[in-house]
Amino acid sequence: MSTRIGVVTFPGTLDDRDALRAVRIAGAEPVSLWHRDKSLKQVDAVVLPGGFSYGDYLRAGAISRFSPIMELIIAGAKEGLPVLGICNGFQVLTESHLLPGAMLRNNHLHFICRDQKLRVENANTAWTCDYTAGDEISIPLKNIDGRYTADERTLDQLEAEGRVAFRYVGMNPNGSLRDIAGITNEAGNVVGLMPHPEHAVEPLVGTGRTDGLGFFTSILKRLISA
Amino acid sequence: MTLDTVKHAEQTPDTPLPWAELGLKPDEYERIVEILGRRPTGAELAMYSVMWSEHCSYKSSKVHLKQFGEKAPQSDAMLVGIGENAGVVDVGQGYAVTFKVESHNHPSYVEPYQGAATGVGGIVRDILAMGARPVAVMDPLRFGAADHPDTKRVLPGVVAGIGGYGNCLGLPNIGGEVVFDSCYQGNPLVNALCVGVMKHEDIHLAKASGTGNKVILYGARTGGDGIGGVSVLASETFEAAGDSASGRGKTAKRPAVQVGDPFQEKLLIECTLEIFREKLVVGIQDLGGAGLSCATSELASAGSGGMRVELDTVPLRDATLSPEEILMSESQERMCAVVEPQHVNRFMEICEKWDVIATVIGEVTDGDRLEIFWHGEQIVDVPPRTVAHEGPVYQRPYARPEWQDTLQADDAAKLPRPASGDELRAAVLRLIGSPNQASKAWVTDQYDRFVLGNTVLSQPEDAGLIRIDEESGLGVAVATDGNGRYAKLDPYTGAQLALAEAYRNVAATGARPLAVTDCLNFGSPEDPSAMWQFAEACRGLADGCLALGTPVTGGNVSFYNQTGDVAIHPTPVVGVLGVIDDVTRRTPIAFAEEGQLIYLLGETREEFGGSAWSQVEHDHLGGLPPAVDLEREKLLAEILIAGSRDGMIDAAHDLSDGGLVQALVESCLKGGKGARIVIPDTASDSGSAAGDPFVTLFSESAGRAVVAVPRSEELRFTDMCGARGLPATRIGVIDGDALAVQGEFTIPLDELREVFEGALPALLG
Amino acid sequence: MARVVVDVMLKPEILDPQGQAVQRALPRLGFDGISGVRQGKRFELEVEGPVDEAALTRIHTMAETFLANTVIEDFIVKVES
Amino acid sequence: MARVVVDVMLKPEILDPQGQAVQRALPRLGFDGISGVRQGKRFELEVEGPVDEAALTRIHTMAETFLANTVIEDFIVKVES
Ligand SMILES: Nc1ncnc2c1ncn2[C@@H]1O[C@H](COP(=O)(O)OP(=O)(O)O)[C@@H](O)[C@H]1O
Ligand SMILES: [Mg+2]
Repeated sequence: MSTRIGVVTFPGTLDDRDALRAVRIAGAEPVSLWHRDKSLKQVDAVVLPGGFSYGDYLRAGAISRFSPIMELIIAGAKEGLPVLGICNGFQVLTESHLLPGAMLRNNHLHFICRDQKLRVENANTAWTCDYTAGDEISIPLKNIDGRYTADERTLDQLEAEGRVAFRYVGMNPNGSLRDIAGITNEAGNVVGLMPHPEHAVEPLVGTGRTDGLGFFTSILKRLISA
Repeated sequence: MTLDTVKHAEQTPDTPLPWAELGLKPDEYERIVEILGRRPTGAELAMYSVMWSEHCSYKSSKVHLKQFGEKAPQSDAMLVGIGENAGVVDVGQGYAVTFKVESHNHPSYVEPYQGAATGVGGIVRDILAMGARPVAVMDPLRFGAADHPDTKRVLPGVVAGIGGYGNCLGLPNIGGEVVFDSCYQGNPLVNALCVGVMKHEDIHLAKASGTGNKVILYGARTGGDGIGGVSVLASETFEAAGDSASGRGKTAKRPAVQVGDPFQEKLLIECTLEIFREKLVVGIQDLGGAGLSCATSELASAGSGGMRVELDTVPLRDATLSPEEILMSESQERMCAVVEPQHVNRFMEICEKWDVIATVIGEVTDGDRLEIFWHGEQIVDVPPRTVAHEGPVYQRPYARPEWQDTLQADDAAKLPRPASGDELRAAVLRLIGSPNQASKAWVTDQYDRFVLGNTVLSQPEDAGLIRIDEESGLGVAVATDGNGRYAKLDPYTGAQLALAEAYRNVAATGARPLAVTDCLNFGSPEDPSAMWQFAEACRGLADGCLALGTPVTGGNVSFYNQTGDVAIHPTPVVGVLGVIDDVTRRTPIAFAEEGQLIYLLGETREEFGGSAWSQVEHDHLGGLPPAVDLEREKLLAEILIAGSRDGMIDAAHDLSDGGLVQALVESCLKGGKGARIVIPDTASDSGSAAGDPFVTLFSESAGRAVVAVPRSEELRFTDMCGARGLPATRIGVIDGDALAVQGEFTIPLDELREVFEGALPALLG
Repeated sequence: MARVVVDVMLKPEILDPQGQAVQRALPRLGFDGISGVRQGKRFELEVEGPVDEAALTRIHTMAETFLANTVIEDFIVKVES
Repeated sequence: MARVVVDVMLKPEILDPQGQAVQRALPRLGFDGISGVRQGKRFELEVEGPVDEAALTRIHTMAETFLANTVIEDFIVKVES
């Protein structure tokens, strides 16, 4: 049986098609999930893609976090279901408290779209195991609410437990504390990051690099070996 | 307040109406009375006044725009021409592409963020209404002087608005323009372009047919947006009918500012596309300027029957709105569809799925009238064509301004030029560090260019290029260009230069230009000088399109871009769409491979009228713009396309404002590689400028491009150019980490980058 | 040091997509009985020196020309006790 | 109908670039004497029925779980007279 990876569409989600395509290119079976769904359709993992769910009104991710499918995903994640939150998806994960901290307006107050360099700090998570710790990758970044914040104790704890999964390299594009671009939960099944691996899976489009493909091959590898 | 019904109007023929306040001329009002055989009701007056406005009726421009149809080149690609929401072009493999550029200039000056945001929203709905999925946007912009305090208010707001709306919709922004000139100080230009893709069989048109079919309004609730003027109808006049002297103050003045809700628009797009997929609509129209007045009258006018609308069923955001105001409201994010009765339920289900409010507000009738009711009483009874398609047409007087000769006589050739290598070097740095020539990344980094995952080329490339079929690699390229300085010197040539540049930009990516859209930004049509500029620009564009074989498929006119008597430079903005069969063949601008040869294609003449150099170094505008040779443009395009298809060129960059040196700097910086350049000296190869480094580097002769040719392809490439008769001059090689012009100067890439990329951030913070 | 608050709200007739989105979400979250939501901005200003008539006039001008966009927004100035 | 206001402000220890941007701009615009600016959100809720203890408790819960993100924000609930 092929590996089924679900991609959730909330009202206002934008990068769902790209995430589905990335899943397909990596060799898994993409499955569309709708925010009102009351079942996860037997997927083996879930991607919460980027975009502006509910227009990012109130706070990014704040409204979608309460959708029916999130109840299933929150429960699933606690039992080990692999979940990747990209950009808006990361914001949904922090709003759901599946990941600690919060995302604030960029320190320069502008939307920023650029090719961003990151370092993979933790290559043991479900979504990074096809990388090697210390790998530097370049993938698109595009957001206006991308400044990762948490209190000092939480940050220290994240560092101590190796849960900072990605750090910005060269330039911190938004004032994220400790250059944090992405984090993981304790178990390593839930990962969130602001930049967009799904936009970097084909040599021709986007930035012309395929550095993001590893996220999707990682989960495939993890699920197949499990 | 008594409701001004049709019956009431018949009974009270002498009631004075505020037609003048609504912008109607006495003879226009007379015509309305004549059409109706009685005085109009307030609601009818509201509809006529807004639909007969310049913006909706094109009453001053129509006689000139006609040429786009009359002189249209024979083209098999055109599926839908001018007159619909947007033109549609066949791009092969069963795909059709629709694209259009529109202005939102005045609203963006009043409220930059919302004005620009709703400009994007409006053009996206136009594209959607054709049946297409919107796939990309572009934004040609013009602002006042870069260092003027008001520019710091307008520009960041406009850019944030375009980004805020477009990013939230999930449409990649793949290009545009940012131009500064003090002539735009009080009249910034915010033009927005959208591209959409569909299959041929999915094309939809705005018409209401089939007696008994339902008219459904869906999307946002209707509020008091953008109806400033018409509130007079709701307030003084009828309040005080027969007693106009009482002048009793009334309801709060309605906001003339429209506020956009991109989230609502995103839902509207997805919802509408799902409705199209299930083939549930007979006709569809977006609501833009003139709101329901426009949508209902245009749908009815283009269809076969009449239409009956129950206006009180329209969902409102503000319950106090009068029927006149509801008809005029320009609330955003609304669409109007004509649906067969058996499909209404499914239509509603899809709307519910997307949280979109939808309401049946009327139906198609077998008559030929547009009839509108308010709580059962008839307030509108008009022949829809007279509202929508048979508005007034003016032959405005026009005359070549007397200052035109003086301006053209003020030749840029006399301006002092850099004489030494050091002076040239300094001039290059000032040029690329000037606001118009510097990197626009400060702007474009605020736009999402990756979303949808099909962006092959975007800023700072010559044209945006989008893949439309993942399997076959079919793609389309779009570029927009316009140079108000050229057009001021000669509007006929200026319009052709805009066309030629956009055409060239598309070809430079390897795509074959197919069709044109345009946004004509001018001063007051009541000023014969501005009207002359407009007439000349239209004639130039129509002639140019005929010569290039690229029909105009649609566009937009924006008049009254002037403050007092002072108009902006005439600014025709031209968008060209091209097709590429395989996007892997696209040509980027970057010089990426050391050792590749740099060729200059075309001829360089001494042409500095309206040039960037004359502006930056001398703040001068005079003389004639560069000459246009459209046959040469076609030849250049064929070479660029063939070079890309057959793998003979690895980079190409068109030459336009700033000339050769500007293009070289951009290609070097994009690829991160330097270039060693030798100024050509054989006259036959490179035109009259041979041997003169200043002219070679800074002249703005049209019909040129630089390309990077792999050594292995050199012979094949030069043979092709030779056989086709296109001058191709080898001017250097990609090499090192500096731009070096032999015998003149060397500028390290780092220094170029700092100046080129630092300029706008320094100005805008 | 005294604190002056400037509340900036969209004018009532202007569409407030944010407030609307919040309002629509409430019933889904199980909160009923809220018939309208408007979302605006709140600025807290720390003022040096006395908050007298003159200072308030200045803050009013500041709100009018800078903190609020009076094309679409209303504002009020309040001294916090 | 009664109005209840929820003010949401970033916690004091959280960097507020919007407030800072305002503060930095003030001297340039000729406004002196403002030593600190924080920017937050103001929600105006129209409440159906009486605004009693029970209603306020519900609104408090709503603010805590939804209108504010208490990881980064503080809030207060006020009844407008
Ligand atoms: N407002 C804008 N929005 C998006 N892209 C822009 C904008 N302004 C400029 N660009 C992009 O930046 C690049 C350089 O612009 P410009 O120098 O005007 O190009 P050209 O001279 O080739 O027309 C192009 O790719 C153009 O599409
Ligand atoms: Mg170009």
